[in-house]
Amino acid sequence: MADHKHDAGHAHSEEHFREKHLMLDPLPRGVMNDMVMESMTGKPTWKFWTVVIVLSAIVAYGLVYTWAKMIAEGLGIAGVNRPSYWGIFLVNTVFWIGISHAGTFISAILRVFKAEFRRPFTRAAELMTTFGLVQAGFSVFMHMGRVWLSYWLFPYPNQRMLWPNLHSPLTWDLLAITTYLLSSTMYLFLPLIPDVAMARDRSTGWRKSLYKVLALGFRGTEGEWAHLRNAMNIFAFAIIPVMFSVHTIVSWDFAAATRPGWNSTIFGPYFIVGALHSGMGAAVVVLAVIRSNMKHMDYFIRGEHFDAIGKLMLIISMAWAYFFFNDYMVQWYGGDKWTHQLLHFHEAGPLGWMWFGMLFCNIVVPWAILWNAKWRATPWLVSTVGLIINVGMWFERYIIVPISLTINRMPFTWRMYNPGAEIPLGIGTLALFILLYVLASKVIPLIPVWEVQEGQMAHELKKFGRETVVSVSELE
Amino acid sequence: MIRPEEIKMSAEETGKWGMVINQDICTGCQACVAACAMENNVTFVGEEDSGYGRSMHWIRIERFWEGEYPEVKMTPNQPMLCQQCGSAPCEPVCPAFATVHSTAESLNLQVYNRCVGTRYCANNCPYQVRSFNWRDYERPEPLPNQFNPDVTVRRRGVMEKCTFCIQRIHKAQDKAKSEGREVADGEFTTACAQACPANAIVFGRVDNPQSLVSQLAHKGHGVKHLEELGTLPNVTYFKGG
Amino acid sequence: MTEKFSRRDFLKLAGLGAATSAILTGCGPASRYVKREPYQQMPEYNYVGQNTYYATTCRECAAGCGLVVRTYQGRAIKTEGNANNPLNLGKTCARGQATLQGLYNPDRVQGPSTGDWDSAIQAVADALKNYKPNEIAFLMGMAPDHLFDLVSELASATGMNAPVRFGALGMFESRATLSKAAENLFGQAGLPWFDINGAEVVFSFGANFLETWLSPLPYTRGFVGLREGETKLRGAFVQFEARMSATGAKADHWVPVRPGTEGLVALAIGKLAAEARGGAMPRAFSSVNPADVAEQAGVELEALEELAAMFATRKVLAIPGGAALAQSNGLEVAEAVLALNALSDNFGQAGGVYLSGLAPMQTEYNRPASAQEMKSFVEKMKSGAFKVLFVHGVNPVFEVPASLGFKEALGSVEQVISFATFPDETAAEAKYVFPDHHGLESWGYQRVATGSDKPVLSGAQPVVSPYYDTRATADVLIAAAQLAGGKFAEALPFKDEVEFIETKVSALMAEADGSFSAADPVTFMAYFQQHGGWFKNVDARVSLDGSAVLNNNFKGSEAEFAGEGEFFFVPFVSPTMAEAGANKPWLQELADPTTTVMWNTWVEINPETAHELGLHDDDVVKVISEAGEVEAYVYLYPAIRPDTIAMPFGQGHTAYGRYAENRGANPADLLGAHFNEAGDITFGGMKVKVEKVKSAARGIGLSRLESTMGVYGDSLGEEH
Amino acid sequence: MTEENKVVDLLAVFSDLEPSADAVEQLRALGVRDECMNVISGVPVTEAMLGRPAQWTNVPRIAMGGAILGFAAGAFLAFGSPYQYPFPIQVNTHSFTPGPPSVVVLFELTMLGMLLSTFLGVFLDSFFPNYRPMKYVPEISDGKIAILVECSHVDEKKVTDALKKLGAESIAHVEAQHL
Amino acid sequence: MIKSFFNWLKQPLGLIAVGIVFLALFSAAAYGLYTTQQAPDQPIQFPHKTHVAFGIQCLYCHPGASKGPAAGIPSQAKCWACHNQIVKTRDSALLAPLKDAVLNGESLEWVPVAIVPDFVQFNHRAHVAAGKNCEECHGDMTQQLVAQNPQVMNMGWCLNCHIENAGEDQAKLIKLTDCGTCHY
Repeated sequence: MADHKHDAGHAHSEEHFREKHLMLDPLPRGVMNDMVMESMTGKPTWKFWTVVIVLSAIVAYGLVYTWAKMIAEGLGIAGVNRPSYWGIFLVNTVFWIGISHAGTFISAILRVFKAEFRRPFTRAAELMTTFGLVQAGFSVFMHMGRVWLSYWLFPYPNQRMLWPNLHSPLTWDLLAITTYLLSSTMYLFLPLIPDVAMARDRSTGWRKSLYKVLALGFRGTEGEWAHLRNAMNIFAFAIIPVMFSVHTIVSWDFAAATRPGWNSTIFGPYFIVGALHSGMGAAVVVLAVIRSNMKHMDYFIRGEHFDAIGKLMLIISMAWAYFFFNDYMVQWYGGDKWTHQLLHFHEAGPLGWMWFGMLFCNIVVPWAILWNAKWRATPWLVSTVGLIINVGMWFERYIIVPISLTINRMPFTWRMYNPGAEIPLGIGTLALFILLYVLASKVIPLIPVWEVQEGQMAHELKKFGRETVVSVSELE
Repeated sequence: MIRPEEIKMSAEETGKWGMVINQDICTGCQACVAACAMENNVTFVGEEDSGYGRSMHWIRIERFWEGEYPEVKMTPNQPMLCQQCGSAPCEPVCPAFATVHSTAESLNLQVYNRCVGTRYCANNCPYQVRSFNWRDYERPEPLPNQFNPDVTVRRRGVMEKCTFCIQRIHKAQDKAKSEGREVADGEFTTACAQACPANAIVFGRVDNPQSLVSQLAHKGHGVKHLEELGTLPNVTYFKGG
Repeated sequence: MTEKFSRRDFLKLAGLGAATSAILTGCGPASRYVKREPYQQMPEYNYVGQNTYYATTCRECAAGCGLVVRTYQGRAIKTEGNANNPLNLGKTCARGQATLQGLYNPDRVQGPSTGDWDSAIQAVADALKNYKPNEIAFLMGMAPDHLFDLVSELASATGMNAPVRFGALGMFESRATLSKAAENLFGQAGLPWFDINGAEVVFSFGANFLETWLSPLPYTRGFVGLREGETKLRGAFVQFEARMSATGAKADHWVPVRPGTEGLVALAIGKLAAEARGGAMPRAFSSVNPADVAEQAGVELEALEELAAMFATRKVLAIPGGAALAQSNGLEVAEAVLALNALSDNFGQAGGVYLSGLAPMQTEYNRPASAQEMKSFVEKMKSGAFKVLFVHGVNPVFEVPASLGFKEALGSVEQVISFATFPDETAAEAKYVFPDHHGLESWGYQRVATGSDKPVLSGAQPVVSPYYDTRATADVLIAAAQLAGGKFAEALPFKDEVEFIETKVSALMAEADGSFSAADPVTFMAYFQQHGGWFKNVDARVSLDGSAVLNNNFKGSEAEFAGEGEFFFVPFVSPTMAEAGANKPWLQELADPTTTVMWNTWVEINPETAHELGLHDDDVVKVISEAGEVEAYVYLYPAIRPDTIAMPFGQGHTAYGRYAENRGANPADLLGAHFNEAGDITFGGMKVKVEKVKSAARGIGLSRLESTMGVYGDSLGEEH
Repeated sequence: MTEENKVVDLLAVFSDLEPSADAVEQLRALGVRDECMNVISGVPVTEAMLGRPAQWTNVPRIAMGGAILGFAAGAFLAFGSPYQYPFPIQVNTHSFTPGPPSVVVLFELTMLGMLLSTFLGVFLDSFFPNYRPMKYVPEISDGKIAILVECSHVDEKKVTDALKKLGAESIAHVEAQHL
Repeated sequence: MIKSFFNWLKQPLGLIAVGIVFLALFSAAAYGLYTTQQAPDQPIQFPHKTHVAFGIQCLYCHPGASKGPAAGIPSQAKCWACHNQIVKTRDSALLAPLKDAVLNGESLEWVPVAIVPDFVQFNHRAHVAAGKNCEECHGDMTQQLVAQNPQVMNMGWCLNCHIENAGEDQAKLIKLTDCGTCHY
C-alpha cells in the first residue's frame, strides 16, 4: 500500500486500477455467475436463522398482533389524539416512501445519465424501493380508523353510485403510490429476467422450478434483448416523473392543508430531496450490510461505490439544507403568528432536541465526513453516516407530522402527542422490511450479473502520454 | 340526473342555517355541552382519554386568561362548535366523500357510513371541532336506553361532529310539510340553544333577513372566527363587554 | 296516566345498543343481530314512532325547575326545560340535561335489600311500631316536598320527630345565615331575592349565583338582563372573592379580597360612597376605616375608592353569598352587604332586594337544617335518642362534613333505613335499603323556594315506568303505616302517594289568580300534570323596608380562622356536578367552567405560591386541616389569592356507583365543626397546610379539556 | 422432405464477440438469410456489434397505446366520474371537475397505463411467458454467444466447417428442451 | 419431513385433498356471507298472507308507518285480542309462544327483517306521505308467509327510487339525493 501512496502522482499500475474498479476487474462470466449463485444459495448459517426467527417474532408481535388488536379495539391503543390526528403512522409512511426513492434514483436517474458505478447495486436499491413501498402501504393503511373499508378509496363502479373524491390529496396519494409500487415492481422485474435465467441454468430442485417460472422462458435471443432494452429505457425515463410525483403528492397531503407550517409551496421539492437523502442513506447501509454478510460481495461492491454514493449524499445533503432553509426563511418571514408559534415550538418546545438533532444528523454529520475522499471510500463510515441521516430524516418527518400538528389556530386544543401502539407497529414494519430483504437475498440474485458484464465490456484503460486513465465506451 | 351547472355554489349564498353566540352572557355553565351529548348520543370517554384530547364533545367552551394576578381576567367564554363553513376545508380532503356539503341544507355533513377514518378532515379543520371515535367506548346497560333514536350511534373508527341538530331540522321540515307550510322561525332550535339558560346561543335561518338570528347577526361588532381563511363560517360570535 | 308498565315494556329498538358491538365489525349491518320486543300493553296514544312528552320536575337539585321529557317507546330520551314553569322558562342546566344518566345509571339500587317489597314494608312498619315515636327520626333531602309534607303530617300526628332536611348545596349556600340576616335586618326570615335583571351595577360579595347558588337558572336570566337589558346600558358587575369562581369570571372587576374581610370591604365601600355622596355618615359605617380595611383585605385603597365612586353615582345591587358568609363573622357580613343596598335605595323596587315570597301551600319560610342543627341531630343519634333513622333524598355520610361525625353516629342508631335510589355511602351503612324511584319515575311536587317572583308549585309525574323494582317512598310509608295500624294508619289515610298529592294539590283550586283553573279536582290534577305544576299569577315577593338598616351598628369585626395552616381554604361546589352529580358520566366529563378539569378533584393554587413551594401542575398534594386531610392534584390557578387555596366539592365518593367511586377527594373532610352565629358551618374559615406528596408523572394527572400549552404557555419554550 | 430441403438446424457456440460477428458474416456469405439466424447471448450484445439488422420492437408503440388508454381512464375519473353521481356531491366551493386535481389524476393514470403496457409489451413481443421446450444451451448464460441457424437452403457440412474454422467451441444439433 | 409432505401433496390424492380444503374454505366463507344476508328464525312463524287475506290493513298492525320513522310491531295484546277470540287459534300449538308470552307478561323477540345499513335514518312517514305503498318496498304480503326482505335495502336501491321520483324537478332531486337526507 505504501508503494501506491508513493506512486500517487504517477501513473498507476494496472493492478491498482483492477483493485479499485470493478469495471476494470473482469472475471469470466461463469466465475461471476458462480459467485453470485454461491452468495445466494450458500447453506444458511445459524446467524441467518437467528435473524429470520427474531425478525419474524417482531413482525408477528409488532405488526400482526398489534394491528389485529388495533383493528379490534380501535385506534385508541395508539397515541393519536386531538390535535395530532396523524402520528407516527404518517411519519413512517413518508419515511418509507422516502426510502423507496433511492432505488429509482439509482437505477433510473443514474441509468439515464450513464453513471457506470451504479451497475452492481441497482438491484439491491430496487429491492429497497419495492419493499419500502410495501411498508409505506402498511403504515398508511394502519392509520385508518376503518381499514376494512379501505377499498372504498379505489375507483370502481358500485351500487352507491359513488367514486372516490378526486379533490383529496389522499386519493392522489393512493393513485400515485399504486402507480409507483406497480412500476417499481415491474422495473425491478424486467432486468431481473436475464439473471433469473442464469440462475435457472445453474440450479436444481425447488430453485430450478422457481427460477424457471420467473425466467418466463428467457433465452437471450436478439429480440428478447431488444424488447427488454427498449422497455428498460422507457421505464428509466418514465419512472423518474412518477417518483417525483409520488413524493410531491405526499408533500401535498401536508402542503394542501390549511394548517400553519404545512401550507408551504416549497414542500414538493423539499420532500423529494429529503426522500433522496434518506433513500441514499438507507441504500448505503444496505450495501454495507450486504457486502459484509454475503459471500463474494466484496468483489462486486467496492470502496469506489461507497465513494460515489458518498459524493451523492453530500450533494443531496447540501440540497436538503438549501430547501430546509428556504422553507424556514419564508415561513419565518411571513409573520403569521401561528406559524411563528410553530417554528418557535419546533426549536424551543419539549422536543426541540429533535429539531437540532435533525440538523445535526442531516447536515453536520454528512458535511463533516463526506468531504474526505478516503473516508468516503470507507464502507463502515459511510454507512454509519447513512444511518445517521436516516435518523435525522425520521426526525424531520416527526417534526412535520405530530409536532407540527400540535400547534394549530385553536390554542385551546394544543396537546402533546405520546406514541402508543405506533411503536410496535413501526418496529414491526422495519422488521418486515429487513425480513423481506433477508429472505429475498436468498432467492433473488442481488447483483445484476449481466449489467456488470456489460459494463466490464465497455471499460478499458487508455493511455494518454504517461497517464493511464479509465475509458468507457458507450455501448448503447 | 343532477345538472351541476344548476347547483349554485353555497359560497355565493349566505348559507342557510346559522347561529349567533353571545359570549358576553355565556356563563360557561356547560348546559349546552350536556344537552348536545344527550341529544346526539355523544359518548363519554372516561378520565384517561378525555385528558388526552380524545373527548367527544361536539361543542366545547373555550376560555383563556388575560393579565397577571390580581389584574387577571378570564376571557369571555367561547363555545366552539362546528362552524358549518360555507367553504369548508374539511370537505375536499376526505378521499371517500364522507364529509361533504349539503346542497339542500347548506351544512357540512359527516356521513358516518362512508367514513374510513383517515382523519384528514380533522387535521384540516381550522376550528378543531371534529372528534374521532378512537375506541368503542363502553356505555353499560341500561345507559343505551337513553339513546336518541333519531341520531345514529357511532362506533370506533369514524369521525363525528356537530350537525346543527340536522335531525331536528328534518323533523321540523317534515312536520311543516305535512301541514302544508314553511318552517317558522323559532319553531325549533338546536339542543344547545334550547338548553342554554342565558339564551346565549340563537339558531335559525341566516338567509331569512326577518329571522331572529339574522337580525342579531347584523347588529354589528359580531365576528366570525378565522374568517380570513375563507371558510365562510355560519356562526357569528359577539364578544361584548 | 296511571297505567302500570312492567319493565319488560321497554321496546328495545334496533341496533342502538348493539351498533357499538365490536364483534360485528365488517359483517353486515349490526342491526341484523338485534331482537325487537314489542310492548306488552301498548297504550293507544303511544303509537310506535310517536314521541310522547311529559312535564315533570327536575330532581337534580331542590330549585324545582320544570322539565319536559321526551319519551319514545317507553324510554326517556331527552329532557328539556318546561317553558310553562316561571322558574326556568324552558331552560335547563347541565345537571338537568344529564338527569337521564341517573335514570338509566348502571349502578342503581335495583330492589329492596330484603328481597321483596312485602317484607320491606313489614320492616318499615315494624320500625314504626316497635319504637317509641320520639325514637324515630327522618332525615330528608331538600327535595321532594310532597314526601316532606307527608312525613311531616305523619310526624305531627304520631309524635315522631319532625323530619329534618339537609343538603350540601344548602350548606354551601349558607341559607341559615341569609335567612337570619334578613330576620335581623327586616324582622322577617326568608331567602333574599335579588333583582339582578333590573340592576345597573351588581356588587357580589362571594355569591356564585351563576353556578349553584340558590337557583342558578333565574339568576342567569337576571345576569343576561343585567348585560343585555334592552332599555338600559350594559350593567357592570363586580365580584369580591378570594378565588375567582365561574361567576366571578364573568365580572368586569374581580376583587380578590382576603377571606373574612368581605364584610369590612362592604362597609368601607359604603363609607367611601357615603362620603362621596356627602351628607350625614350613616351609623352603619362609623366603625370602619377604609385605609385599614384596604390593608386587611389586601386591596388597594384606590380600588376601593373607585368602586365606591361607582356606588355613589349608580344604582348598585349588593349581594352577599358563598364563602363570604361561611366565616365566623358571616352573619355580620351578610347583614353589612344587605345593608349596603340601602345606599342605592334598593329595597322594594326593581333592581333591588326582596324577600322571596312564600311558595304555594306554605305558611312560613322553613329552611333546611344548618350544620349546627345537623350537629345536634348527630349528637342525638350518638346519645341513642334516635333508635330508628329514615334517610331519604340526601347522602349525609358524604354531604355532612366528616368532623360532625355522622358516619360514626350511624353506628349508634339501631335501625337505619335508606330510601336511596343510588347505592350511596349512607345506603352502604344502612341496615335496609328500600330504593325510591328515580325522580323521572316519580310523582310529587316541589315548592319553588326562591328564584321566581311568583309562587310556584312544580309538579312531578313519572315519565317512564320504573326501570327497576323500586317503589315510591311515600307509597312504602303509607303501606307501612296501614300495616302498623293505629295512629299511623290514621295519620296517612291515603290509598297511595298519588292520592296524597291529589289531596294536597286540589286544595289549590280555591286560590285566585292561578295559572289555570278547573271545576273539579280530577281536571285540576290533569292540568297540574299537563302543565308541570301550578303557579299564581301574582308578584309574591316581599318588599322590604330598608329605611333603618343603615342605623344598625356593625362591629366591623374580622373573621377568626380555625387551624394552623398558612393558607385560607375555599371549598366551593363544583358548578357542573354539584353534590349528587358524580355518578353521571357525562357530568363527570363536562369541563369545569373555570379550570376545565374533568373526572377528578383538584387543588387550586396561585402559580406564584406554587412556584415558591416548588409545586407544579399535576403534583399530588396533601391538604391538611385541623379536621382531616385529603390528597388531590395541583392546578395552578391564576385567579386565586396567593394565600388561598380552593377545592371543588362533589367528588371523593367511596360508594355511589362506578363513575363516582374512588374518584377525587372530598373537601368536606377538611371542614372543622365551627359555626357562625346563624349556625352555618364556617367552611370558608379554615386554615390549611399543603404538603407535596408526589411529583407529577408523565401521563398521570388531571384530565383537562383545555390545553396547558395553549392557555398557559406550558412546554412552548421561552418567548423570543 | 427432399434432400435440398433438409433443414440445417445448428447451434454454434462461440466464446467471444469477434468470431461470432465473423460467423454471422460467413453465414450470410454462405447464403444463410438473416431471418434464419438468431444470436443468443447472456449479455446484451447489440445487433450492430454483430452486424445484424436492427430488431423490430413493438414495445414503444404498445407503451404509447397504454399511455393513451391510461389517459382515457384518467379523463374518465377526472371529468366523467363526477357526472356519474345522481346527486350533487359538493365539497368546499370546488367545481365538480377542478383543474389542478384533474392534472394529477391524468398524469398518474397516464403513467400507470404507459408503464403497465410497456411491461406487457415485453411479454407480448417476446412471447413471455413461454415454458415450451426451446433450443438452448446453459453455457450461454456463462457468457458464450450462440448462433442458432435454422435454414433449409444451405449445406449443413459447409456451414459446420465454416463455423468450426471461425473457432466455434461446439456445433451441434440441439434438441429443443425444457429450460 | 416437510419435503415429503409437499411431495405427497403433488400426488393425485394430495391434489384432491388440497382441492377439498380449498372448497371447504370457500364454502365456509360463502356460507358466512349467506348467513349475514338471511333473517334468523322468528319466534312465531307469522303468516302475513293469512292475515292480509282476512282483510287486515298493514297500518292496523304497523300504525307507526304513517306517524313517524318506525312502523313498529303490534303489541302482543293486539295479537291476542283477536286470537283469544278465535277458538282455533286460542289453543293452537303454533301460537303457543304468543299465549305464553301474553299470560306470563313476557316479550316475544321478533327479528328485524327489513333493515337498512347502519348509520342510516329512515322515516316511514315521509315515504307513506309521498304515496309509496307498503308492498313497493316490503314485497307483496299476500304472497308471503313469514316476511322476507324482497331486496337488499342498500343505497343504490334507495337512490334509484329517489331519482325516479324527483323526475325533472331539480330542487326535489337535490333534496332527495342530499347525503344529509338519510345520513346523520
